[in-house]
Amino acid sequence: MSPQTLITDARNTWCPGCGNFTIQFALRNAIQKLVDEGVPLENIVLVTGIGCHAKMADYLNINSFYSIHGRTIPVATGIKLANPDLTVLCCAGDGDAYAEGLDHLIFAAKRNSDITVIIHNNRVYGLTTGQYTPTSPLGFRGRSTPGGTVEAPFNPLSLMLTSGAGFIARGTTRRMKELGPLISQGLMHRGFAFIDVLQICASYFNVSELYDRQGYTLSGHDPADFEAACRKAEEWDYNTDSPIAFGLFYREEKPVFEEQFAHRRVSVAGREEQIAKILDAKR
Amino acid sequence: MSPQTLITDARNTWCPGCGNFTIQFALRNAIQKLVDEGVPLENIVLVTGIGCHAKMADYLNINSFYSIHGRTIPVATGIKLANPDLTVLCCAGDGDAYAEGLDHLIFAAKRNSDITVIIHNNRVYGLTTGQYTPTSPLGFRGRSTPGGTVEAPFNPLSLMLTSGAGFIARGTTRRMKELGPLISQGLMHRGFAFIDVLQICASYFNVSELYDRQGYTLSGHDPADFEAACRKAEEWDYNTDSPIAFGLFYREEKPVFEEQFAHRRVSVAGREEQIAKILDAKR
Amino acid sequence: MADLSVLTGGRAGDGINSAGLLVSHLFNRMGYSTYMYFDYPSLIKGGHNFTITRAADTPIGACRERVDVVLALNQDTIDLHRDLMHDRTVVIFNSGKAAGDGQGVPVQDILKEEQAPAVMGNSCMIGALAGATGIPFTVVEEVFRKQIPRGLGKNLAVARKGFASVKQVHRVEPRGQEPFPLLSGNEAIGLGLLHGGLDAYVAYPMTPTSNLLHFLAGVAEDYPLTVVHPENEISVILMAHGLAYAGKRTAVGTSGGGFCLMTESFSMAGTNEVPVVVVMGQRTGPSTGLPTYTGQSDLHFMLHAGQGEFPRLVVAPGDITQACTWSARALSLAWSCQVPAIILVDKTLCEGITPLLEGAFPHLPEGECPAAPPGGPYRRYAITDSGISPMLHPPVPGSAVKVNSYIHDEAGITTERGDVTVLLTGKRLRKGETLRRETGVMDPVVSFGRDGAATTLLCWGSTLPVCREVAGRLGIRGVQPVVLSPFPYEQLKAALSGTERVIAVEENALGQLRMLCARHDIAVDAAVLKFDGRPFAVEELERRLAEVA
Amino acid sequence: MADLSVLTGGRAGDGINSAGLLVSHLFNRMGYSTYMYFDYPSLIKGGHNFTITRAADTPIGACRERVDVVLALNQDTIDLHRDLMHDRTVVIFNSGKAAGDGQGVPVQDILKEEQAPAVMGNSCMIGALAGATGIPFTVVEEVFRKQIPRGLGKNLAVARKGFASVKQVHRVEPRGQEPFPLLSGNEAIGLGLLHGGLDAYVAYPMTPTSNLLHFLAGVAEDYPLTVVHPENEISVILMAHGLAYAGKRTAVGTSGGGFCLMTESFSMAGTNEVPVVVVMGQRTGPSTGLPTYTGQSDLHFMLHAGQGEFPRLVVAPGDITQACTWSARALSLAWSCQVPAIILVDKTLCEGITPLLEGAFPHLPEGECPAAPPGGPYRRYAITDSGISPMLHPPVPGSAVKVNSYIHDEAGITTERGDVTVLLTGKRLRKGETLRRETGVMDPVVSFGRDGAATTLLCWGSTLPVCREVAGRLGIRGVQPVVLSPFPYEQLKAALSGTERVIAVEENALGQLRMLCARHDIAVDAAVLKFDGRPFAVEELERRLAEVA
Ligand SMILES: Cc1ncc(C[n+]2csc(CCOP(=O)(O)OP(=O)(O)O)c2C)c(N)n1
Ligand SMILES: Cc1ncc(C[n+]2csc(CCOP(=O)(O)OP(=O)(O)O)c2C)c(N)n1
Ligand code: SF4
Ligand code: SF4
Ligand SMILES: [Mg+2]
Ligand SMILES: [Mg+2]
Repeated sequence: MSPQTLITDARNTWCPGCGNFTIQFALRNAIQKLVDEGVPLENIVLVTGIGCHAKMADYLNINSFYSIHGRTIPVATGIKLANPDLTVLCCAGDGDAYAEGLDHLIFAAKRNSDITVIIHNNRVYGLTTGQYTPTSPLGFRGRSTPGGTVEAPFNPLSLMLTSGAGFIARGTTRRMKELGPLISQGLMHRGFAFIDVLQICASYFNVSELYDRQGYTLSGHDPADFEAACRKAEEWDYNTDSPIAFGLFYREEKPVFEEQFAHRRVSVAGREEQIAKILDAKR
Repeated sequence: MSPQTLITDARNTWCPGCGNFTIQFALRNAIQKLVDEGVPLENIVLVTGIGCHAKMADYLNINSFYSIHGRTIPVATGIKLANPDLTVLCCAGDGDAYAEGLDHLIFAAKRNSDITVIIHNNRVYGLTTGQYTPTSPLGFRGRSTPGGTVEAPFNPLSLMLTSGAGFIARGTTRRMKELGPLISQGLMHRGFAFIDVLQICASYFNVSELYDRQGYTLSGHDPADFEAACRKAEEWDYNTDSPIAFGLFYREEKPVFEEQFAHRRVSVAGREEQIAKILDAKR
Repeated sequence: MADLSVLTGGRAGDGINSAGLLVSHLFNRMGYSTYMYFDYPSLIKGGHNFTITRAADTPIGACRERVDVVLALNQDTIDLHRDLMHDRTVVIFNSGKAAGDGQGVPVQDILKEEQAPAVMGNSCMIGALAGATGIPFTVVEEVFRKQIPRGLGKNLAVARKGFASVKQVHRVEPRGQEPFPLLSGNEAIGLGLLHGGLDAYVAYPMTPTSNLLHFLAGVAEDYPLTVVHPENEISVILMAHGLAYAGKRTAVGTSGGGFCLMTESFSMAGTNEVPVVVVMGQRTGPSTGLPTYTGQSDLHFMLHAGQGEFPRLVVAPGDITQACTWSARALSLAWSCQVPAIILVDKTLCEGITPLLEGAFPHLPEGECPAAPPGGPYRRYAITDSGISPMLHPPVPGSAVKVNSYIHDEAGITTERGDVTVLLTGKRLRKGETLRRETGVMDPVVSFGRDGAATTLLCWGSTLPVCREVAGRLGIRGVQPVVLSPFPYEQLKAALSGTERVIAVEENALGQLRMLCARHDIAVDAAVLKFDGRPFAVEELERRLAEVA
Repeated sequence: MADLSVLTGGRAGDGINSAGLLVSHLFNRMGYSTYMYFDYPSLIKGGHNFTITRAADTPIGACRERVDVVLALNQDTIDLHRDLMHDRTVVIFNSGKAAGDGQGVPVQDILKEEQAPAVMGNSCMIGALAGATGIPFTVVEEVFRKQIPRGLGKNLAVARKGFASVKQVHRVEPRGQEPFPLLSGNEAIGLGLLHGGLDAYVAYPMTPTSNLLHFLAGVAEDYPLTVVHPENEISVILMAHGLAYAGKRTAVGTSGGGFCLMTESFSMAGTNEVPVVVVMGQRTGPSTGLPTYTGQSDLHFMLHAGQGEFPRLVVAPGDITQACTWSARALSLAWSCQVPAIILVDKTLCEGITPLLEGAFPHLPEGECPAAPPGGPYRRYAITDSGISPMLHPPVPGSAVKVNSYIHDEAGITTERGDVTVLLTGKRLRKGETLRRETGVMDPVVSFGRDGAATTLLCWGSTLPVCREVAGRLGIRGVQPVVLSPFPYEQLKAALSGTERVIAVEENALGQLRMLCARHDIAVDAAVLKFDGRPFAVEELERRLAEVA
């Protein structure tokens, strides 16, 4: 299958200059790479929330579950539980995964659910026309906060480190070449993989200049070192003007949630046999 | 008012040996102390979730909002927003605040909402007869996980540190003398105060021995040092058998969420005047 | 007719529920039909708990207003239940913990003699009960051997002394009927779901369905069933969406408050057509209400929960046999019609214990999901006459399986076109009609009592057994719609035809079934409503009916 | 009758909504009644947007099927809307971006001449519209001065050139009527709430009520109003609970999906009696559906959302004047009766723009909350005849204010007693009756059209204006229940008495108002239903009525 057929005929309605195009491109390449390496395309499932980012479900010609706002992750875990052969990934927004449905993100990390979560972190609610999100800088003037927010952002990488995530990376749509391989790595990781993608929103929060000026690619960083990962994650607080690292912050292999369910299935009794056994004990 | 009248006539239905008695005692003393220092008793408001812990609302003869499971914190923020003169505290369960309503906890910390949250962390769902919670140890055999859980707990102190909480402490019902002052400190703190109380559940998770054996009182620790607080919080992961520190882990004063709303109220226009002004602009 | 009620009471935490169940098993082994009601407040230890086990020679499913024997593990049991006693009620009490008229059992002494631990006190009292009611000790032995094999010898020893310590006051004749399996409603639902092909169960604990989670978690210990207890109910139903999308038959369980958190994804199931089944156990509302007491006040909420319009299956079984049957069918119908389904029960049904009758496990038609047309890419939402599209699950080689919460075209791609919206709505309406047809042939309305009687009791859900019994006593009729959505108005009209007077019996304050009937132009002449969290007792319902006669 | 419709179309992101609003203002200043409809898909840039401004000499609130003038900012506007044009429709287009029959305006050239930025292209086109319709340029000046004071000089310069570049084809006569304030439904709701005493507004953005959040956030910039946008809808309604408990009149806003997440706390409001007001904007469902299109398919969900039974206020205003009035009343009633309230609107009403008529701001009775009896501790839930207890907010010196989601006694302490449960249910039922009485005297049912006509249109919510217009044209009657809970069946029966034929007009597939009427034994003879996400146009409704005549 050629990369072209990974794209559906649906009309693309992202704004000109939107970073989502870059994510789409990188993701398509990462999927193509998986397929080239022998993963059947039909074994890949995409779950999306609701927001600009979520249109990915319409645009990629792969299995997809276009869910509701904030609710990609438990669906993805359910899919993986149902069939561990599937490669399951989420495209979620920052409003989606950091506000509406934050708890799911933390629990997926805690469980080490074997899914890959890509956050289209444009630091704004795009589709609802520009309100602040949990990663918008302090003082952000959006349509719900015309006088500026009074809340500082939180740091999603630090949160993920604390929550037990085994793969934590940051990319940006300003560095397309690096993004595809980062997503590939995430998809290959056994266990929960989290990729925060600083995505440009051309219409409501275009900070290309900031990411270009402050961004740099991690090197010499040991992703096996938890403490180093924590310090690296703290370098930029999503608020002030400090260097912003891109790349893999942390990686650790841990027991995978879904696999431990599979292990338990010891009985070979038929369904009705099992029922009869239970009934008999109740007599 | 004597401490005795802080208790209602409601029949107490906690199990014999339950750590909640200790929390009640400590909390009553802390409230009494506030009152002694001049805070009118009627200015104190307690918000509880649903669970054994939540019966505190019935037992303490103070203003209370007996909310639903998992939902203490936004109610408390609402109360504080309505009237910054009130001292607002939450008694929440670990099922309550770490599972059902985790997102609220993180956002209250992020916002620095000026409320005090006491977690009755018995590491089990008490009232629903003993299922695992996010802080139960790996392999916990509860009624929903008879074969043992497959999830390691998360560390609530670390989560709070990452989320921006300005007051983070841990107590235990095994050290009643220390608990009251800890709660007092939390209540006095300007901004969000979080106190994880390792509470004994006599019926479903009695780990008194563990807390007695491994517990120690923090000393020589500088609560102003964020990095030190992080390391101290990581010392015990709520799972394995390592020393468990009690006391104040971290403290920092930051701008308070609710106060920033009060600042904005610049207009003295009457209601109808304001409406007329808006209407006029629309003509 | 033999009809004996035994109240077993003690402190919360003293194992009253288990003791009551053993009492039921005694009568079950003696060949009687039993019903056990469990009354407990929302606390773990220290409050008062009691069970009432009623035994009779016909199937029953409700309590009488008075009990014949009181098995008092503490003083409260004697003091709090005077109103449930009649002149000849026999009180058997632990003389170490209580005092009063009746027969004292020196439980403490017996335990000491046998060097048995305190927890075996209940066994001693059960032995005494057998002695007092003339149940042979061999029956106690059989029951203990099966139900509490651990520590059997000591348990039997203390029971034997309890047995010997009382004088016989009743004479329960053996009926020569094989013992039935005694199940709670929750267990019956669980077995019905398993029979229906359950692959996964996801739930967050909440009374009165927590025990369904516990039961299935136990089953999953040695059977290929995936049971997950995630962080909250939102996660619960979304995991179910994921599991079902990928081909696993999945149910979730909750009560009203938890269901609220599921409504958004329930509506999603209405449009993405992923089959999601919810076991919804009602309790006294609104809000937290009385968590451990019963109610039937969520019917209309269930019929309308979730934004937008979409077909849904709502079934309200009335006893555990129906619970088993209709849980199996609900799962099966959700998959064959690709609709969300609700199995609407309540605390009375979930936690009451009765025998499971023969024929509880229905024959289920093989899923008749239309096949995907060969050639051409797979379209998840292909328009068909029945409204039901071929449902495939990933992986489907060569095809993408796309489901979508937006209005979508046949391939599952988002659209904002008005004409496609109309087409999709039409598809949903036709699916509803298909579901109506399918449930229509499953006896969605049950009739009982005397055919041709002028008065008919109209009930739904767990008031079925008490209505059945009262209808029998009064020689009147009864009708119970088991399926509540799609509303079987034709079958209900037919069942009610010839009746002069229809009296609705409901455990809510508004008469919700009556409201639903009115919408369909089915007249209900009077209603007997109860809403104190406790189920109707037989005589109580009779009296209330007399008031509206 | 003067009646002119102008379609303004262009790319999403090109400011079509603002342009359409300026068009409305032109006609408003000329003394006409206007209605503006805004049609946009769920995307930010690049898709097609359009508005239709209709101007007439009587109040209107719906579109005609055809437009008289097309103001085309791009080629799509000409190509996509052929079906909306009639023989004499005049197309005015930006000749730099589109080509076709009609009058081209050389916008690009004009901008270049005036050295004006591209965003001022719309001003140029609006000038051209004025020129073509015979609206004096002074009116353009007045409107621009008021509505777009920034860059006024340049905007007027390009508008003047646009004005001069076309020939006049219509003649809009000035009517000498003072301009009304032109408001969206969202703004009208916001102002109504402010009039009702709003202290705080909490919301998470969701179409179609996001703009209410934006509007009130703007108001809060220089007025003592607390506006909060928290992490999700669960938090939203719980913050509202906290605010209201502590004495602040609070409203929240959402749409169906967000409301789902609020249902659990909505039920809590039913029992803890904290007044919570929800602005609920419907859109096409189920689930995500068509987020930016309209629908009326959540009525029954609103009537029954939340476990358990409790009185609630549900009002469905039909136009922006009613929206203002009833938003004020809903807030006021929620507080006087201590019930949760829903202001049920939809995309058509929320985002449509019309003049706010006189008398929109109702006189509100002073809160008549019963006083707490002096002496003795305060009891939040004191039992009263009206069912309404004295409501105090902390701090109350000497007393604890205890609210509770469990069944509770008068002091707010949890109880599990059956008799108290019955008492509390009775209190709730009486509160419902009090609410019924209070709404009963507020004209909960509106009649319009020809009195005594044989046929009556029965509508609710935003179909009111189109029904009003069609009833006028056909000489028939119309009836609209504004209050839907407590259902004003007496007033509705009275309003319908003497009618031979009742035809329900609804924008859903099931006929939800009809279902509600059936429950109350009010016959509806036929229904005209529409569910493609687009509101009825005047001629369309006429045609559909003819089909069921
Ligand atoms: C429960 C619910 N609340 C609100 C919305 C409205 N809504 C749709 S998209 C969106 C914000 C999306 O922001 P984000 O997740 O950051 O995605 P982006 O558009 O920026 O890619 C919101 C609030 C919704 N669909 N569902
Ligand atoms: C939405 C919802 N889900 C579930 C429940 C049932 N429930 C009541 S208390 C409780 C667990 C309480 O555990 P925790 O918060 O740890 O409190 P504890 O009893 O241990 O003090 C649960 C699950 C509920 N009341 N509401
Ligand atoms: S609004 Fe922002 S995120 Fe959305 S499509 Fe436009 S540029 Fe992209
Ligand atoms: S169950 Fe545990 S937490 Fe609850 S009252 Fe008993 S001992 Fe305390
Ligand atoms: Mg975003
Ligand atoms: Mg707990």
